[in-house]
Amino acid sequence: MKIKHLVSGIALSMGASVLSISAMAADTIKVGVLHSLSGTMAISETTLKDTVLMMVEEQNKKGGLLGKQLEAVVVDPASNWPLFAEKTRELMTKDQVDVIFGCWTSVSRKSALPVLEELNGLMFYPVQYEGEESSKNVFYTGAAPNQQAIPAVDYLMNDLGVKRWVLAGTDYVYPRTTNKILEAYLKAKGVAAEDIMINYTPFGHSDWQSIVSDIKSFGSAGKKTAVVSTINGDANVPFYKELGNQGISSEDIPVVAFSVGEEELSGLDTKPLVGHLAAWNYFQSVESDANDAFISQWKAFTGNPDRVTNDPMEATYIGFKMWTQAVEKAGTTDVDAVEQAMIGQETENLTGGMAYMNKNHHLSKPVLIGEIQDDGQFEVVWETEGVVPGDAWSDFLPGSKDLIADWTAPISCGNYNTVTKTCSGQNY
Amino acid sequence: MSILDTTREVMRRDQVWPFLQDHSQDVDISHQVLLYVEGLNLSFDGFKALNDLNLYINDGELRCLIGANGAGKTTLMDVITGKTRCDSGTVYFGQSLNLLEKDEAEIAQLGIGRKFQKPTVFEAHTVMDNLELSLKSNKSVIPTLLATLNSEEYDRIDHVLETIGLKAERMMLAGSLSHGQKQWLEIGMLLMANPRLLLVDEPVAGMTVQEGERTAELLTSLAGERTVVVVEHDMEFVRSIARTVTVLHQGSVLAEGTMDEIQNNQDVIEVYLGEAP
Amino acid sequence: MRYINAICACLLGLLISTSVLAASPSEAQQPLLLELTEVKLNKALPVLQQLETTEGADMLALFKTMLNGDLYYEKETRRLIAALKEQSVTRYSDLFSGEVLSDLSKKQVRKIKVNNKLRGYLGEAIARMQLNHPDSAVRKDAVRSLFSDLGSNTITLIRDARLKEQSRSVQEAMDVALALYRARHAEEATDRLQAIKDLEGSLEPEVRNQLTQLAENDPSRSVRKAAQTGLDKIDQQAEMYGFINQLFFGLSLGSVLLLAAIGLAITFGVMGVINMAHGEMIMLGAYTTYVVQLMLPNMIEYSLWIAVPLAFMVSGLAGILIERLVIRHLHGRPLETLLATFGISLILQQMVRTVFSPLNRQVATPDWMSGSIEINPLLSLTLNRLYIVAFALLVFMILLIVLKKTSLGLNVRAVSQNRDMAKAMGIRTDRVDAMTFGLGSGIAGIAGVALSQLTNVGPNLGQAYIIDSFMVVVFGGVGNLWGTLVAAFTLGVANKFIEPVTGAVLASILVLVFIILFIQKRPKGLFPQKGRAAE
Amino acid sequence: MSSLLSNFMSFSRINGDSKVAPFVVVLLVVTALASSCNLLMPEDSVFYVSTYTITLLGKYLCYAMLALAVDVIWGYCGILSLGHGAFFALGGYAMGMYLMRQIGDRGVYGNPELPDFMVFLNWSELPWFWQGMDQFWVAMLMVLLVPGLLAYLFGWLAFRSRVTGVYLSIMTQALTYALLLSFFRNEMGFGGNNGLTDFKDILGFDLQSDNTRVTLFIITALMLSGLLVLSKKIMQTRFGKVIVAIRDGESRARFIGYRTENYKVWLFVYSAMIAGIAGALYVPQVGIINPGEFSPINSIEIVIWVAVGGRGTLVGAIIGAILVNYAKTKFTAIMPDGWLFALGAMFVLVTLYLPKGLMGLVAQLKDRQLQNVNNRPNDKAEEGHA
Repeated sequence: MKIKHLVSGIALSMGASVLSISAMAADTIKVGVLHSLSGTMAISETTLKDTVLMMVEEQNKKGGLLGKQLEAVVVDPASNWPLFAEKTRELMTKDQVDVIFGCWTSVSRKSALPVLEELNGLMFYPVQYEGEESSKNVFYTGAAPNQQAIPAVDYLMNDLGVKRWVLAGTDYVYPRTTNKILEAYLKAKGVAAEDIMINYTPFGHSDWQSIVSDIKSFGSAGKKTAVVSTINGDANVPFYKELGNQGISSEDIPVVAFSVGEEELSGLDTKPLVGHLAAWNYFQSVESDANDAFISQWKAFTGNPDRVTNDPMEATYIGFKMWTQAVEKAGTTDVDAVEQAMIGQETENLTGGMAYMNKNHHLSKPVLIGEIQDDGQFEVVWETEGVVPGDAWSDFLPGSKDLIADWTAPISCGNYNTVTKTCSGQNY
Repeated sequence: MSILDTTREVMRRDQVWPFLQDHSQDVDISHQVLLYVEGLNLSFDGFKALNDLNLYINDGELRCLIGANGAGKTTLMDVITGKTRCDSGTVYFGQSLNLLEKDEAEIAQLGIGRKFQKPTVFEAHTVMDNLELSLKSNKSVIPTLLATLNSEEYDRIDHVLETIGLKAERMMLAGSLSHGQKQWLEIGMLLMANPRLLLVDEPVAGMTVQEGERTAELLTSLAGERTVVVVEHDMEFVRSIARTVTVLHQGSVLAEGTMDEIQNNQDVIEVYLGEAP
Repeated sequence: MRYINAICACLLGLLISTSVLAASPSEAQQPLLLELTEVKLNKALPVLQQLETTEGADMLALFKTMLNGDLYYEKETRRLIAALKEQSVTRYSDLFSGEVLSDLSKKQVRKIKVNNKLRGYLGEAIARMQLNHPDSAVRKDAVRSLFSDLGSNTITLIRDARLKEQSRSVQEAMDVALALYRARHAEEATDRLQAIKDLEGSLEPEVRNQLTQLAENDPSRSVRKAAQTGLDKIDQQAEMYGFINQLFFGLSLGSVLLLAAIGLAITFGVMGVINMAHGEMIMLGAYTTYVVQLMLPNMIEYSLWIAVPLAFMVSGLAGILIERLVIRHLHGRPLETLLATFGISLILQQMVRTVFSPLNRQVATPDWMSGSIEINPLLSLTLNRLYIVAFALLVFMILLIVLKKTSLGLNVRAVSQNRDMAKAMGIRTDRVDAMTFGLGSGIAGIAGVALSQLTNVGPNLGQAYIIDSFMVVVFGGVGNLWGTLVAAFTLGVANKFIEPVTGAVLASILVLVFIILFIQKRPKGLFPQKGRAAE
Repeated sequence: MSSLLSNFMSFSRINGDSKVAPFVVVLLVVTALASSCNLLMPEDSVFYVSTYTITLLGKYLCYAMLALAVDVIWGYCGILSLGHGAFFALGGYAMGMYLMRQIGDRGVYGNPELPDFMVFLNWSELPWFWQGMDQFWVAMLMVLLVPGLLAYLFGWLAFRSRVTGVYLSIMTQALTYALLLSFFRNEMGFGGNNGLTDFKDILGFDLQSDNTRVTLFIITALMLSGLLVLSKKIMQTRFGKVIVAIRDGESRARFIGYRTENYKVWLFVYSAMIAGIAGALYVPQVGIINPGEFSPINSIEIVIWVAVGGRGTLVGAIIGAILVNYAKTKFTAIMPDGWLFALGAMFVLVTLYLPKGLMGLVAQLKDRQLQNVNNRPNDKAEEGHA
């Protein structure tokens, strides 16, 4: 009977595929790449995949790691969150990779996390995020809120004398959390409640007329006003266009964004954006030898002189460098050894200075504020003195102000409650 | 009235409380009239399909409706069977049952069966199943889910198969029947529900002469214990079966009577036979 | 400050000529100018202030160039250079002599950077210098842009200018400025009262703020009262204009919906074909605009007009192709058509991704479409929205005419009403179908051109609009263009009036739910087709 | 296991030549083999089936169940629902909420009452619709009730006012789209875009242990077989015949006296519940549920699984779901961008050239053979359902 053939056929072929994998030998160090190459997130994530491949290639040119060649294993979770968990498992069990570089959105990370902790994997997460997490198996090389949002607010407050605040964001966890933190922070700084306006919009929101006009009237109350934007990817272009059209220039109401980088700018008409701000740990325009080398290497690798670099790429770069150093220090790719070796690693930022890996698996990095120029690049107008240590648990959220992450003995816990002296919910 | 009396009233043993009575009222035909159609009006944006139409069908008669296209024959049937709602007018089944406030299913369950212009049978089902589905039975969901054919229903099906002469094809898919056979099957489905009133729309369309004759026989045999209303263009066929003929024209009754009366009726000759002798 | 941008925009052309007029650098300013080239960004402000005080209006050209970010200097000679960007090429010319320096390359020059602080200052300074500008409009804007910070020296400037001023409107603006100043600084309560009286009728936000301050914390009761009454007047007006504004937003959203849906109203409404690839037809139109701008970088101003017919053709042809290859084979099987066209939409999206990267593409807005016209300080309508409303209605009318008057329209209606009859009449129905589908898709393409001005041009552009457009068509009643029109505007306005109350997310949800319920009540939409045709 | 098998054997005897019985047997055998190979075989053995494969298979089976749900209403009643993902997701959320509550104070904030996402959006107490979800039976009830009720409401409104065909499809799409938007909202209290994740255990069994996974997988397989058989049975009753009758001639069915809307509503509810169950089994196996599941695209994809397998043949839907998803897994691994092309092409080609899907093909081929042998008693009756 046909069906029987079909089914058994499937069963067999699956069996086969399993075998073929488990037969692989481990004479190379496998580097898993878990970035969406299709679907909505492909826009941002393919860049990071290429970055990792570039780093791997470079490392191999240098003779690999521990005398072995690195081998990148690329999978495509297709911007489908459950697939991130599945593909993580595939990388860990079928391909048996020694480390994973991947994820962009928080939800994808949260989807992959349980699998990582179950199989005790190692992942480097290179994107700025809302914090409130520290896993034994993840290193967060992107910015935590206190490495992006809070310095940005400080800059606006102190240098531009902003008195009134619009916190505009897309309605998902990163903006929600960031805005909660900022709200608490601003209030702590003595900003009155009526001087804070919070607004959330759906993903890919394209009709900004009313919101922008609200912002406009909110901003015409005589006090200097600024917009802190956690608006996500696609919604930005219409937002800035509307700002321009309603005659709001960067001198009147500057907008500081946390998710608009060189890559995003390359996709839009910068005319209405000039003078608006972004806060990152890295800008392509920063002049340093390391950066120039990186940029030229990138352009060479992609074979496209117009390709830009951005902050998550630097985060990937730092993460990769640190991982190689840690592996060399530990002399093995064993996760636990590498995890311990990672802590305290130092490597050069592309923007100069050293990045330092803290006990909470977050980096210490400098924070830069840039003004958007008409060529789609950023002009650094302010930067922190020295580096800012990433804070896994915000001090401005009631839920997490008592929590710290410390992965060194004796605590070695991702969410250690300093009051109750307890450590809850670890998946290992 | 005192409470005591009320309670007594309620408690009377020779009465059933209204909510206990079964509401499947029978058709009250005390005046021999089965179907009252009065002052029916219906217009599709501008075009008047039915224009103050009055029609009375006696119980057990066989009535033919004739009329040019757009005279409103089919529309009338649609209204009676609840397919389309009319703008104004009344349609009563017997003395008491107002059809206008019922939907197709209810009307069908009251015992009004309809056969469409072009045969509509369930092509994906066997002849058998087609008949089974149209059995007169409780048609609500749960009973249908649990329903099984009992012997006497089985006999009934056999009997109908006999009548419509599809005994041999009982296991064939209705879709694979010939056009004529489909017409027959559809009539058969009507019979299964054993209705009081059959509305038959162009039964012999696309039939061979023999088939036509058999249909004629069948319909005439049905008349009597059932009431049959036939819409037909084929004058020969009409002549062969008709006792009373009603001529519709532009949505209202033009003339009514025996075939001969009709043929000698002046305005009929003008508007209908005149056009298509 | 916003007016400044406008000024600069319109003066970009004048730039060179004015700079020619500019006096060649005097001994006094030489060291300052030199310093300007060396000083760090956050130290530049004092230098500029000094320049303004010493040189005054002579610095106009310099400031404007700097504000536009066109101010450079030659690395070795350190002389100041104005850059004139023409789409691709950049020409340099000496800021003062105005001579064109063709031999200079990007390597030899460096930009003098500006940041918001400087832009702000430059704006005011330019405004101060332009109080005596020949063009009255410029003068007015200059005055208004100074409202926000009326320093004593600014006021003296305005006062002097006021004496010479001829134009009525500019005089009013200046009076407001002076009154504002008095209301803020006058010692005598009577003077402040007078000032408040003078301010009456002005809707400037600064006036409102000033009045609020007075109403809250002015020593004299009478002043507080007067301010309060003035304030109330403004608020009343504000309310009214706010309403008008919202209505406009609603209409513009409606027009977008209309554009997106109208093509569908034909393919779905007239032909009964569910074209899930409709959104991608819009996307194709948008990408056509992008390509046009890519091909003709120097004609951004006209690019849209070129794009419209092209987009129509591109999407139209795509539509005809789809009809020929797929849809006609699925005739009378609407659900299958739905699936097939959905497949096509996937393919088209992926195609775009591979041809022009998955990144959004940049489509520039021509100047005549950016900015807004200001009816009064409280009410200003954005130009691009205005144009799009007009455009949508235009397209709608044309379509109506095509369907009512042309032979194609006649055939289309015939086929849509009774296919077999039309066949019998000798109408080549398959050809008509192809044309109809082409028409519908073509119009979707045109919509794409318009949308490229509002939102991202990316592979997901279509997806964002497909469901909305279906909602509009179904809500309006299939096969009824007027229904589509009404539906589009109703939904648009409704959405915009719910939004302030519930927030954007909930608003869109509510609208959806409303439609779902509405369709249960009226399965055939607002304007259903009646009669046998509908069966 | 064996007893079960024999049960189904005996069933197959009752069920005559239906395609269902042999399929169920094959399905259960494969399940049994896979799971025992996972549990009994040592890691390095050639026959070892990795947990990855088990979860993958489990996922496929959930999808298959979903496809079954769609086939029941589309294949047999002609109702094309483009919103079945919604019922799937709702069932999933119900299960997710239970699993969330199971975490208890092992969340990162160690809050015994509130799930983590509520803590950092600093909610004070549990919203009413989360109450009682820590009881397994309540959750399971919700898995059935929530999709069922939604389906009933929607169906009751839609079918009573005779919204049919394309309109209905578009409305269902609007429905799932509206749900998508609302579940994205954090105020809804379902974790917004992140959804529910980081589950620990179910009924006290550690979700990460192989045993639990295999058990879940087996349960899914049994559930699928059960529902498959049940649906087949239902379709053989007179109710089923009425359903098909409605598909082929709704007005006819009305004129015979059937309240077609009621039939449609109840079938819709049944189908929605199957979808809900599928979702509930899906969540613990993939370990996350988030609003993405509501996206209209997903729902349309389900339809194509059914179309590929062959609608109106329950088995076909299941096979279609498994094949397409297997292809997807393989394809995306080889050439990510190619997948959408392939999927799109599949949509077009199947609708154009394979209207009856694979099962249609199989049936045709079988007919050929039978014609040669030229005896075909019951085959036609079978066609009746195809």
